[in-house]
Amino acid sequence: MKTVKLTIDNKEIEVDSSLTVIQAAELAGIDIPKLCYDERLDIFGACRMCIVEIEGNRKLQTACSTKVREGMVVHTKTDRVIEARKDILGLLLDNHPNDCLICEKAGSCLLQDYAYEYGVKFRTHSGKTRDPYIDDTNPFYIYDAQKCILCGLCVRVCSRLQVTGAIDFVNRGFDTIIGTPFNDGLINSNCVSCGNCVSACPTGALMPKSKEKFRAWEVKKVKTTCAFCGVGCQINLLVKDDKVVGVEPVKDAVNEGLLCVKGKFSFNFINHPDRLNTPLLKEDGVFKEISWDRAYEIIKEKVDKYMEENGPDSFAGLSSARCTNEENYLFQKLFRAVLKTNNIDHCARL
Amino acid sequence: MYRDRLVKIRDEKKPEIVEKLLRDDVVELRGERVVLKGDYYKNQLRIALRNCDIINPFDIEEYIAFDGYFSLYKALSSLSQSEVVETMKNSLLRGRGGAGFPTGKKWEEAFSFDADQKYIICNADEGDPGAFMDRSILEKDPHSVLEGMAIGGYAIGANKGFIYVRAEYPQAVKTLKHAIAQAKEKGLLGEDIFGMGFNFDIELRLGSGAFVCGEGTALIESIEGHRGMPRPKLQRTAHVGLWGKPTIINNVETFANVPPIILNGADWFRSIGTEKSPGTKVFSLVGKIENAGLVEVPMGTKLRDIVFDIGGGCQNNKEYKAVQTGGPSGGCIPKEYLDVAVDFESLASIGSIMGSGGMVVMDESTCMIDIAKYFLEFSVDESCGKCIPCREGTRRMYEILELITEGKADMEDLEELERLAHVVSDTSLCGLGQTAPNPVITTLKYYKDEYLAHIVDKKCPAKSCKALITYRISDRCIGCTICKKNCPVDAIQGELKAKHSIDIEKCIKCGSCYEVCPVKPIKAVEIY
Amino acid sequence: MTNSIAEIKNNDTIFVIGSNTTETHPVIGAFIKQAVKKGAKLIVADPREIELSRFADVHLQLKPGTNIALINGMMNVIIENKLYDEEYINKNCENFEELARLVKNYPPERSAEICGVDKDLIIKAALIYANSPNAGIYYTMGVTQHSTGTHAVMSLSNLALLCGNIGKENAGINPLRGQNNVQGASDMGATPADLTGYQKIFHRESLEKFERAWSTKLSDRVGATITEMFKLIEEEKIKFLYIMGENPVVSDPDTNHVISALKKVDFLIVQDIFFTETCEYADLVLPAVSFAQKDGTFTNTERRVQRVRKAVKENGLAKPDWQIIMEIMNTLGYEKKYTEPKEIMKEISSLTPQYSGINYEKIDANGIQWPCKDKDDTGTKFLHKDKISRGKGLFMPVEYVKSRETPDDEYPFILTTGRILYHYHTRTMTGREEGLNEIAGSSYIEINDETANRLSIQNGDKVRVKSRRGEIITRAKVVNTIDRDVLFMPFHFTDGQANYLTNTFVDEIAKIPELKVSAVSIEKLKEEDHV
Amino acid sequence: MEYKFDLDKNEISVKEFKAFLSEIKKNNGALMPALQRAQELFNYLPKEVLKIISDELNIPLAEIYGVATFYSQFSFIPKGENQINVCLGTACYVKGAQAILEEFEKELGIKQGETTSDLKFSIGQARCLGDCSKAPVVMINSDIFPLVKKKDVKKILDDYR
Repeated sequence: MKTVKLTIDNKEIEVDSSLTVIQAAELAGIDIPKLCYDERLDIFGACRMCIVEIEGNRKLQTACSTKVREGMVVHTKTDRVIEARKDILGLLLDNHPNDCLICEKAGSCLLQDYAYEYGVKFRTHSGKTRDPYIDDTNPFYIYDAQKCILCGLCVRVCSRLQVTGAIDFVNRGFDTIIGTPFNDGLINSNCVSCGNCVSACPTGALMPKSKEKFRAWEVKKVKTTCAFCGVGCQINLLVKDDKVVGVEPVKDAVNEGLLCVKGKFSFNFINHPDRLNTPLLKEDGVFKEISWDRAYEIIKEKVDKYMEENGPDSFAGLSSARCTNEENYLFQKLFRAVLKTNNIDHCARL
Repeated sequence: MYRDRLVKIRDEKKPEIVEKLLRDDVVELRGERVVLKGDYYKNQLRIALRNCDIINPFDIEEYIAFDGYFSLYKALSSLSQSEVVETMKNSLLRGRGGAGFPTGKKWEEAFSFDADQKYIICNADEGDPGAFMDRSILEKDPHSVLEGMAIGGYAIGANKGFIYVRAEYPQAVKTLKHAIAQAKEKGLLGEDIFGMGFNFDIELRLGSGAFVCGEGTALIESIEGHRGMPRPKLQRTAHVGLWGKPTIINNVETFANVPPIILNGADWFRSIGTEKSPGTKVFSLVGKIENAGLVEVPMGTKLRDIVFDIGGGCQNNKEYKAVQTGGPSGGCIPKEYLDVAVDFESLASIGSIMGSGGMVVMDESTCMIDIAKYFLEFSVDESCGKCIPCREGTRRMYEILELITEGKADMEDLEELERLAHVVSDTSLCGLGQTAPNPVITTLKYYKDEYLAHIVDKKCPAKSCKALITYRISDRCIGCTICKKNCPVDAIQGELKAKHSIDIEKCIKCGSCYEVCPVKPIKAVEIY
Repeated sequence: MTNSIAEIKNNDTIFVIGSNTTETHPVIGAFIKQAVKKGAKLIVADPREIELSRFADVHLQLKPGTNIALINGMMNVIIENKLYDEEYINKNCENFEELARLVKNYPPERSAEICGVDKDLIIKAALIYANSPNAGIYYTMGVTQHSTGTHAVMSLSNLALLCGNIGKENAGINPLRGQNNVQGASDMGATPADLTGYQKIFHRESLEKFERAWSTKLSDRVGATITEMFKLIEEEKIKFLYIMGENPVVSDPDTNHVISALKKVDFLIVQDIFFTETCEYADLVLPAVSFAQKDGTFTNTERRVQRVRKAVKENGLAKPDWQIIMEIMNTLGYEKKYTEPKEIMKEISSLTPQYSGINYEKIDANGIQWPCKDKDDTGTKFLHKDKISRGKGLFMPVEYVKSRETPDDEYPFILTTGRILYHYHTRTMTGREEGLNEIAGSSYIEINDETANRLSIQNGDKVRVKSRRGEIITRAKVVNTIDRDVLFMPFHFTDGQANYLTNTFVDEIAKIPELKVSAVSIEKLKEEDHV
Repeated sequence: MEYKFDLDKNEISVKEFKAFLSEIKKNNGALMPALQRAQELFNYLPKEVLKIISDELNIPLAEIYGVATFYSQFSFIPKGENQINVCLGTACYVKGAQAILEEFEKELGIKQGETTSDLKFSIGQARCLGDCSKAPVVMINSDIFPLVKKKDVKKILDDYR
């Protein structure tokens, strides 16, 4: 590995020569703003927010598409750079609805964050804004072209990472939107509703159709393991008022920031009203609610009875591939150590 | 043996052709050179256009008659790959597509980069409004491009070339198809060219109406079958280009210059033009010019010589106002700079660019804001929409220009326009975006007073912006009623043989009255 | 998996057999597609044209139940053309001659005949696999849910060894585990013959280790598997059945048989998060909490032990499964108490060699892939790195044997079952997500368009499907992605439940039921049948 | 408005097109030539044809649609045999061109920018044809109709029907 030394914002660092300035800056702990960059994808270079000044270059350079060089001196926060970023943000706001007050993305919207950081406001103007186009055909999420900044992350995640290719840029220039073939809607495309586009969207353009209203700052995130297949995708459960209201993928994990439709959107069962809330005993063919103590009592009665009448091998247990390791361990321990039988199995075969 | 064949064709064909052309009084001899006859050509030096209108483009033998494919033979038979690259480097030939990057340097990059496959691309996606240099070469001398590409292929080690040509040029497509087939048939393209083990095949790829595909990386995207959106240049195209392989993209005129350079040497080429910009450049001289057409002159020729000596000045003896070079990426050059030398550096120093060679001449009746608006509208329509500054910024600039020409803008708008022009040029992804504001920047620089007239006085000095002019009928009116009859909105009143008047509330400024007014020598209808 | 998920993208060749990966393991499916986009070759062997077929260099659309013939055929081509890794075999393997002798009888012509695929495709697949420096095999239930499932796995293992793909990075033989913690459940000894970490119950030393740790005597008699349990219930030998987090009424083969067993057993406890179809037959139903309401660990298909963390409170009186089991143990007089799952993991790692270096602190950030021997061990990316784990890799030549139930005049079609993207197992959880039901809300059967035409069945028609074990009514989905004599049904749905039709023949070694092959008949529902 | 592409009626062209696709599909970057050929053969890009391209070249339909909408030479609506352009320049507009346009739309049952299902007529608008003194003006193919009144519309169309 060849390394080079360079200076970013007066900080000297030595990095692998294959890196780009944006990667080197990240290693140096310097945050460069970006709207279309994703380390999992090829460099796109559309948002221009990552422009920096590099000594010896007359023009501003984008940090995402510039490789580090020995002796390079980079400035990420000069007046010129900041002015240019403000102008770019201003151009985006000129073509973006002024509805942060009611936008569900507020608080986790990169455009909003940067507008705040750089002090750029909405202004009124008489110019054209993007024609309204909404695709709400998918049961799980909605696309609103007017909130779209055309960073292309959704398109690239769909075609390069999910490798489905359900959406693409449609039209050209100012009229560009993200669309499905013939704009027939996601539900009529080959979209598999994985929602990886939604997870990647920096603005409110692609949003889950949430049943719950919540603000980004109201939720706590709990990292856990998805329970829908053996891949073991890492997810953050978004929790508000003791209720799971959303799921987002973890990037630095086995799933590399991807999920499927179940992992991303099927969380409503957790707080579902049909959940079993109490032990139930069948008496005369009818289930009745009982207490835990009563349930344990009955189990003890039955165990004692069969143990005496039929011996240990009259017990059998089906453990669960959906329960945790600890639970499976205890379940077999219960049968082996307490009930003295090896009649224990689970659904590995199904 | 292969050379003998070429020589035989040349020696048989050339006298025959020349004799006929002389008989038809189309050409004359300038030293050994056969050149087109007439005042228009007198002050031109044609290298890229050397065969245009002289040979029959559908007959490869006529091309050979004028030294065609001798350069390719020379390269393959007596020059190593690096010697070809070296010659091109020494010639200092700069890309004729607009940016002026040294061709030899580009070739060297691709030559010295190891890869199992390399490509040569000829950019024939000439899209600047008013420019048709490449089209003429493709339609009138296609083999000069094919030969240039083959030499390029040999030099860098590519065996496959693509010509990306606009679909709007059906005649060029037809000529090229025919030329490629003929060259293959003659063994001048394809497998084992001249029996020297070099293979080179050329495939045509058509554009489908996207100006941005003239940009190298967008062109590559398009050939690959994608939306023509430019790529950020993390790596050079000469290293990582078409399908990730080293790729050279040169435009038509550049390739047409290659065979003469190989044949006559770098020194010969450097003896023409200026030190930093050797050789000639082809321009398409159009607009309000007396003699419109293609002009090829040595680099460094004064703009005045092109516009006045060759072009014959403005039509109808109107006063010269500006020449716009470089299309939507270029700028307007005012009268003060008519003595500027036309080469890459000099044009850049006054805010314009060489561009691919479009030269649109404007006279006193052209409104410069309207021209800036026209080019901006073009850029808005043709922006690929990928990067924010170009997609959003050009649209906002266009809207301000619209306000100005409608007399609705104020000084703040003008400031905003200037600011936007700099954002777009500073931060856009590709060359097209970066240069899109040039028409605005140069007109702001040289014609600020016209902007102020529109904004402050609400007047269009060129009397071209409809919203800012009014029609009036002067005392010269003879009361013929023709204007009254032709007014589509009944805005003209007046009895027969009495002076008419226009109700400016009703007038829609269609100009019908002005057109039909029979009063001579000065029309009774006036524009203010 | 011998290897890791992250390695998929670096495979030169990916051989997917009996796995509709993009639907059953969507994220791994995406990685496979990414690999193909990056230039990897893809071989797909599946009776249906699945999404991956479109990305494949070769799609072997074989008859259900003929995997072994296919693999033997591929190995025949590889051996005949001397494309095997001789050096690797000499160094690492035994019994090559036996294998060579057996597969000699499987020239591609014969395999092609048995599998119903073009012989050139078998040859092409074999050449691609053998000529790749790094080739990984990925399979799921399409390989295992056959009466010859274990043999098919051996066969795949033979193929991998033959080309030196075991113990190598970016290659290997990789079963993709279906359920979120099926790897962990097996690791934890929730099987009749194994204690944790596959320590055998009949292995004296192991058993004694557990007896010491648990301070009690243990039985060394191998227990009953699920299918055997149902039989023992009918024989009135098993009286007490405790089902935790399982829904056999929907998931297990031959539903009628399952129901009759559940009805018959004296005392049935079902512990779940919803009142499932199985709960109907329970005597006692215990409410458990979902994965989002408890702490613990899951072990994924690449052997990575990862944390499950509590995000929301328990609902009602529901409790985490571990707590319920512990309280039952305590009720039954076993005193040991745990205050949190972390303590249970401590006990697990003290008894399980593969888990001995694992603790909650260490797996907090990114989990750890077992084996993880001690506190300094950072886990194992791919298995058998230095040597095949049992010493030398043993070739285990296996013959192709027909499936137990084959089509006949009465039941002329092969029914194969599987999963779809939009549902998980028996829909206990996903069936309660409106959006999923909107996209895929009910049962259907895939039928070839020509066959459908012949039987006057149109897309969307109600059809009756019968087998020797039962019959159901479902809707026809007419497709051109399946062979003429094969039908496919997802097993998730209870309206037209596929498992009423499936059979209980099992693989004699692993006891896996032959869910992928049942003989059935299909007919369009007549007007008068509509109620 | 949907244009039902009749696969049967276009059988020969479709066959020719498929043959073309199988010839070029081994080449890198076959999509643009495929779209260009389709536009040539069918005069527009029918959905059905894009699906054929998607299947044959194994490119997602969305990507094909994205590419096709990028280049201005591709059209998704068949152009009618007769192109009607109603001038909406200022003079014509003032003289009631909008009503004339609406009359054409009503008469043909299509909107501006569309084509009749029999592919006979397309309606478009023009931005000043330079005949202001004869406003409102309508151009059909290259024929100019000056001073058009609403009641003339049917008669004008009849000559092209």
